[in-house]
Amino acid sequence: MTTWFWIVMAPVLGGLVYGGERVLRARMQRRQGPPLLQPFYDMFKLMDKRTLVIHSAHALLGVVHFLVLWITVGAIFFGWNLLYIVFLHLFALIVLVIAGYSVRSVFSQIGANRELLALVAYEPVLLLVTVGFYLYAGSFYIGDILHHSGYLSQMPLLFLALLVILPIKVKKSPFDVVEGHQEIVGGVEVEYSGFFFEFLYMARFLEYIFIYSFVFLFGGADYWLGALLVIGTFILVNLVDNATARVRAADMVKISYLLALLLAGINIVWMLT
Amino acid sequence: MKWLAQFRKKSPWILHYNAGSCNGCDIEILAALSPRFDLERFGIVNTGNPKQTDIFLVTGPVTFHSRERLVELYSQIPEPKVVVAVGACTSTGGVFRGMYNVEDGIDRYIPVDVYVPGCAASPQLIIDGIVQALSILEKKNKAIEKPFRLFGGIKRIGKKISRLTMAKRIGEEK
Amino acid sequence: MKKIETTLERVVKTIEEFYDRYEWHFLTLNGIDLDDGKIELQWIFAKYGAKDETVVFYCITDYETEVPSIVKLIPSAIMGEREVVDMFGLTIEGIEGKLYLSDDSLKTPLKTMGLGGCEV
Amino acid sequence: MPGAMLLILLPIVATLLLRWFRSEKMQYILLATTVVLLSATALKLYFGSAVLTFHFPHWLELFIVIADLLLLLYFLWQGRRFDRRIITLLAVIQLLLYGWAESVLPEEGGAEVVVDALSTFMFLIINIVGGIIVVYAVRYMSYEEISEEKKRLFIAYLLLFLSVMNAVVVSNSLLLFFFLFEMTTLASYLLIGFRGDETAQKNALKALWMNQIGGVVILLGTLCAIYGYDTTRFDALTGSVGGTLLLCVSLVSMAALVKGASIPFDGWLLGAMVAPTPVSAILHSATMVKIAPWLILKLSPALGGTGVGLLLSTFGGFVFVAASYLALSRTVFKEILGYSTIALLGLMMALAAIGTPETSILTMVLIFFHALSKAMLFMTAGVVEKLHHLKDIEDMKGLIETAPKSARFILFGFVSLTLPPFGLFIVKLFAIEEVSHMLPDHPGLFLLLLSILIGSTLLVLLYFKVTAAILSRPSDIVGLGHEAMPSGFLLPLAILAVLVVFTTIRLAAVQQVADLTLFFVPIAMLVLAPLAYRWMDRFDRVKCYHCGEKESFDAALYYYEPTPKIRVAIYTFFTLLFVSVALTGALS
Amino acid sequence: MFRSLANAWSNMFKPPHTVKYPFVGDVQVPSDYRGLILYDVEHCIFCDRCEKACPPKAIVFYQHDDGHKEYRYNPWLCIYCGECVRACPKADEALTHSSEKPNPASKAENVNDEWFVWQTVARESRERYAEKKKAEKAEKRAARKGEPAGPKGD
Amino acid sequence: MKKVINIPLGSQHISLLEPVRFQFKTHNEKIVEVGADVGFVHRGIERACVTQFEWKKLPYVVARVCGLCAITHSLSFTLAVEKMLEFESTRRIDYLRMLMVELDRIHSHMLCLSHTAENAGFEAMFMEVMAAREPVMDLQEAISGNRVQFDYIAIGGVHRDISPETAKEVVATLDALKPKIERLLEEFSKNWSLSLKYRGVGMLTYEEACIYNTLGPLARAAGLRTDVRLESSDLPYEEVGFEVVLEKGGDIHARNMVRLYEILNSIEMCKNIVQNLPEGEHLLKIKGKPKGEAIVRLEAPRGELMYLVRGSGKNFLDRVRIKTPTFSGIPAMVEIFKGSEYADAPAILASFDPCMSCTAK
Repeated sequence: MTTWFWIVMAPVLGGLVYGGERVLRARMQRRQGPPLLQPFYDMFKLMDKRTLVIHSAHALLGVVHFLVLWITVGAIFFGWNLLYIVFLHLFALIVLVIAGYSVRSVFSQIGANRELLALVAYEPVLLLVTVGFYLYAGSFYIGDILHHSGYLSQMPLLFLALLVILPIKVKKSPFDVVEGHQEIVGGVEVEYSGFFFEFLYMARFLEYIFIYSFVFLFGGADYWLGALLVIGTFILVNLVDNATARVRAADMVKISYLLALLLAGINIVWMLT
Repeated sequence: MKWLAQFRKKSPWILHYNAGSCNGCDIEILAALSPRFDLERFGIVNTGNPKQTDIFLVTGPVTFHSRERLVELYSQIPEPKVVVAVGACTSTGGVFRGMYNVEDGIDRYIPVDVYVPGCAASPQLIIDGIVQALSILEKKNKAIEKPFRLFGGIKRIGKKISRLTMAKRIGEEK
Repeated sequence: MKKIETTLERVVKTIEEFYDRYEWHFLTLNGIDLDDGKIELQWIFAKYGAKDETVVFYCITDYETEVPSIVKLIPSAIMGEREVVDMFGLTIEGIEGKLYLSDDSLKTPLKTMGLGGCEV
Repeated sequence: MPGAMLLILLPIVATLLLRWFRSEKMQYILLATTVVLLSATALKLYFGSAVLTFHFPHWLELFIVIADLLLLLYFLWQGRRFDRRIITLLAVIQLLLYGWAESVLPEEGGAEVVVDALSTFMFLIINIVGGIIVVYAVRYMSYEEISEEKKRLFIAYLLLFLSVMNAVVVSNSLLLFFFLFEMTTLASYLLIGFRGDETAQKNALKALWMNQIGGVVILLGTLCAIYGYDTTRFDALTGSVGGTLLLCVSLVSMAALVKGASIPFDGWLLGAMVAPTPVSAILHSATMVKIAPWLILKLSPALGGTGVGLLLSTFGGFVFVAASYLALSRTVFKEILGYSTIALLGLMMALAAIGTPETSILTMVLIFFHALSKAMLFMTAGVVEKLHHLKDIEDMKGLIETAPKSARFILFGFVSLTLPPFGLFIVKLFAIEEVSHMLPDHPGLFLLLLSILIGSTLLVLLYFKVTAAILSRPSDIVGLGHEAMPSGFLLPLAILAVLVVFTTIRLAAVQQVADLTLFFVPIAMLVLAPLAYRWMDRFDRVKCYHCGEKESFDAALYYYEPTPKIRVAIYTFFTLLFVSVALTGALS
Repeated sequence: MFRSLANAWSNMFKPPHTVKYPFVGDVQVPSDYRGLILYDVEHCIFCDRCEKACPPKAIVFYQHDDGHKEYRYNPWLCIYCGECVRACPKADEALTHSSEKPNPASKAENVNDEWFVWQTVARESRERYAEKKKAEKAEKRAARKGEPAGPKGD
Repeated sequence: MKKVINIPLGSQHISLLEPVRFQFKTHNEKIVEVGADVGFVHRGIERACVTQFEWKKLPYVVARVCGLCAITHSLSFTLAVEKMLEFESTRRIDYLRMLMVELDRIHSHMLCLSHTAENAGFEAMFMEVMAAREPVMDLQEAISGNRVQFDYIAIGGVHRDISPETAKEVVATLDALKPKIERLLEEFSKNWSLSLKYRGVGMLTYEEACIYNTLGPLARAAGLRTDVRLESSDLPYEEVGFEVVLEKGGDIHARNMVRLYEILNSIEMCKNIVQNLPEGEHLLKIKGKPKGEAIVRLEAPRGELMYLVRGSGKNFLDRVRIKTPTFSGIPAMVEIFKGSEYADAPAILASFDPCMSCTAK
């Protein structure tokens, strides 16, 4: 029952994280920043806007994207197979990419393309992290993974690799090419408005939950360590966001492959020997 | 949904368009986003995308070149929307009034809700204007608002409302 | 400021002889309407790094004669030439106007304004 | 045994009968009967699941030897005729090697033909998918501007091809396999060169010499087997131990790499695109290239766990990545499909070469689903080419509006190749699971794991790039257009689509993993989304955002073109890797 | 990058630069901020110099028929250059450049069109008045000369 | 058959402050062709200057050509008129004018830097530079009474004198600004992500700079030694410690460096001006009406600004010709875009610091 409760609350939780991040980022830039509940104000406002649609399929795919992400997060809370969860997440993103491509808008299409590139950049690393968990815990199931501990000492490089790709997932500098506000005005989300944009907006909350739950897993059975890791990572990602510019999409893939994949690979080979 | 209307003023997202101003007001809008004035504390995000916009900040008397774009952007903003004319030349034409390539103020083309004075309008004035715009935003309903000129009409095709031709080209005006 | 008179036929050759891209830069092509249906065209140059060295080649012509273009010599002159075409309705070889004006705005706004207005 | 004989002979009979079936209707009746018979037999054999063996009588062996010699002489003649030294050279080498092999051929009792589970499985693909393609070819060829005679010849070729393929998958003797291998080479040579123009001829010759390399290595492998183990039988060979076994196996599996068009031999399969589309469809899905994974599977008992097996796995994995990457720079729809075939063949071979029962099953599932989806895609490509005259994906922009039916088939094809819960996706998933399961014991598989991870994301990138072009439309104010698709096209496609869905459901039922149900929810959402279209009418339709401009700007697709340097590096790397397969075999 | 990292970290514990305008106080305005132009009718001598000096014509005098003039000023047209104040012979008394902020106008105030209607009205009023004055003058002159008023008929 | 992607940038785009339309034709994201439309801000000021406004009002009108370099516009017009009137300015007037021009340069360069950082996706840097810029805006407000449109220059002097307290404040503020600029120098040259975005991007070589007659920071970043402060004797720049800043790179990074060093130089100059302010009147009476022709060149933040004024002793002038810095830079700009990535386009554009309202007038 509590699991169901948390699944229902997942967007709210993610919204709080997002709101907190906006406040934190503002503070790092010495601004006052928006209130903590700002994401929810935005959500309620978007519900009340007149909605403009390019075509039905485009709009509905955004909704499907959100729902699939929600299922993914739900599967995480239920402690299901991590590999399946990563692929389900891939599915959600592909739905978004198809949506982005399905309109004749240049920015949307470039955004969708960058989304695909980002997918290429982080997906192997994410899967390697999953494999790392498997090698250590002997199971892909989150429930089993959480019974062991000491991941951090066994897979430090995998954790670093996860840190490298984390900004891609939460759309933060230096890897926020997908959003690329100054270049492509938000990319995939550019043609969404009102009611349907809300789903994309909330999907972002779920992405936070998704990627930070990976960080949490590194704590293993020690939940406190996991929570500490999440908070530390959260602050670190925002610090890096405040200290770097956006790199190009090609550079992102290069960095991700040359650095994150290499780190992950070394760690896995090291675990094998 | 009366209850939801109160959130409009807590999260106004802005779109900024320069319809031929001298840059003065534009850099002041930028300054208003900077840490000193920090518009984000009102929940304001500079989306740069008309489809997710609530407040349309326009600067500049409308030059002939930018008329179509102004109306096009306006017609792409979903209702409820508020137009804020920032600066003297946007409100009334200012010093450019009567010059051959400008229209005197943007209210020749689109309905303006708030006129912000000043040349250039300082960030304080812009904030004042936005605060006034917020109270207007809260009261608006969701009926379609039309531009005054270059309005091509709204078609109903089947049950769908088509805004595809809402903004027209100059040549097609008749 | 040095003013040198030239004619339309000679102007390209004069500028070609005069212009050295490492020493001089082209400021702009300027037109001044003289009230009697004539126009004074000025090619304005300035020297890099030298004090107050400005050279103006000018010639007086009417609106109908085609003006030679110096874009081949100085690529950045294209803006000035387009502007003159736009503002005065001159013809310059190989140059299209449409820099600033829309289809329905005032045509050739700077032409014959000394006569109290311009052609619409 | 009569079942297998029927499968081999029926197409030949149908070919002969085709002479008298001049009208289209009659052809349909003949072909439909043949295909139904073939499929029924294949199904019966598949569910019969008894291993049958057959030993050739002497006259048949003699016949094969003569036919083989004639075949090689034909190649020699072709080489002389078109003045291609490499073809002549390879033909001569093969003649010499073949003569040598025949002269030292041991007398042995093993059966030349063995119909085992693998064969019956391959029958299923060859006859059902291949049969559907043959039926489809009738309609397709009616759009070609060639004589009726040639059209029938074309269909006859296809039927013969099926027959040869049916024979290949039951062959148990290396020399018989060599003969049939050369027969498929001949078939591909004739089919690619079918149009007879210059490019067709050039590409046909290219296919010829590349495939002949395969012939050479098979003969080398045969010699090696004869000298090492006194046998030419697959089952005897894979059952033996020690000695030069690995060299022999590695040489034969190199033939698989050639047939599977792995890089650096991708040129011939891509060159096959000049032929009429049914050729591509049949080459890529049901026949020809499927020899590659079949051969590796056949050899897998000997390969599993060895250095050569590991190397082949890694090779396959690398091909998976590299071919996906190379495909990203292509614009012609069929070429993109071709490269994705090469990539997936790489994956199949990689999985097959691991050699555990689990991976063998995965390979078979992969072969099956790939055949269905690829056949569907290629056939749709043919439809689009003939009905709408589009070959380039750039021109296919907005196909969903102009040709909704074809577009839906293409989309469904791509979805079945990438998304859960379809077979290919499940295979990738289980492959990752399986490989990571084996990783602690076989650390060498790490590279394969990495390749699967990267390659599958690259493939996703590829497919959705193409999907992009097809899906994009300005708005839905105007509904989709109507596309008149002849039933000669529609029916085969529909049957394939139904087969995909049916087998997917069956596969999911077999798997019995509760978490897999997760994947049905999203796909259900996608399928059910159109139900909400009516509800969407309440929302305003609006133009796309183009910085306030009124014109619509069309985005073209992205091409991730490797620089010439990288391209050369890739090909050199793979050539070296190819050679090193033999070296590893020799050294271990 | 690391300096920026450290900077961002330390910024978290520093007070923000933000001034909570318009809720709390005002952003500090130097005393000689060029704000609204204030007018005092008491001191005005109606010389019209400010009207002539104003580049965007934001000051207009309406001429009432009874002779007195009415000052009108449009802060939404004004460019706050201060040229009118400099032109004023009784600057700082009749016309002052205050540091007061102008206010945004709403739609109802109709600052654009109404003002220009008003401008034309004012211009016409002054033309009318000038004609009237002229006529009066002529009348007076005629009266002085003992001739009948009005334009000459012949 | 590879087709090009048509990407519009403008006239409305989040990375643009002012309307300008670039139409990029790209392969993937590599730009192969650029179309530019710069006429969005054309208001017709040149014509209004000779038909609508008398010459005395013109300093306010030409200031509205551009909000960022308003002071240089009104100053060069004023100088041209003063030349025609044969007006002799005092040193105090010159110094006060230079002070304001240099303060304007500081704030304009800082805006450009912040905008470049923003368009490179570095929001924190944008905020940091904007926060550091605010005190300069306050100084300008204290001196002239407005943050942006100063309307400070009068024909015959300046409208306001500077009070001793304000002078002290200028020194204090600029002293506080200097370490911030030095920190920016370090950050702009050492941050790896900015290097990826800036170094070798948007290249303009010395040769190209000469061919396209580029001016201002753009040319100086390419190693072309040109600065009107050096080339004109209208204002006594050599007295206040002016130095030409030169860089060799020609890329965005070099342009940023030029701007940063120029800010440092301007800070020095402003301090020198305020500390050595000569005594005298700040506004002198002028007589007569402008007659003849005068050309004035002045270094605006973006490069060389030229005014050509011709009058014939009437209330309305005969011709006011405004040649703005960006105007001559546009052909170079279009050329530089070719071959770079679309992802870099906003940053490159911002690094030009284009001023379209100047260009189109």
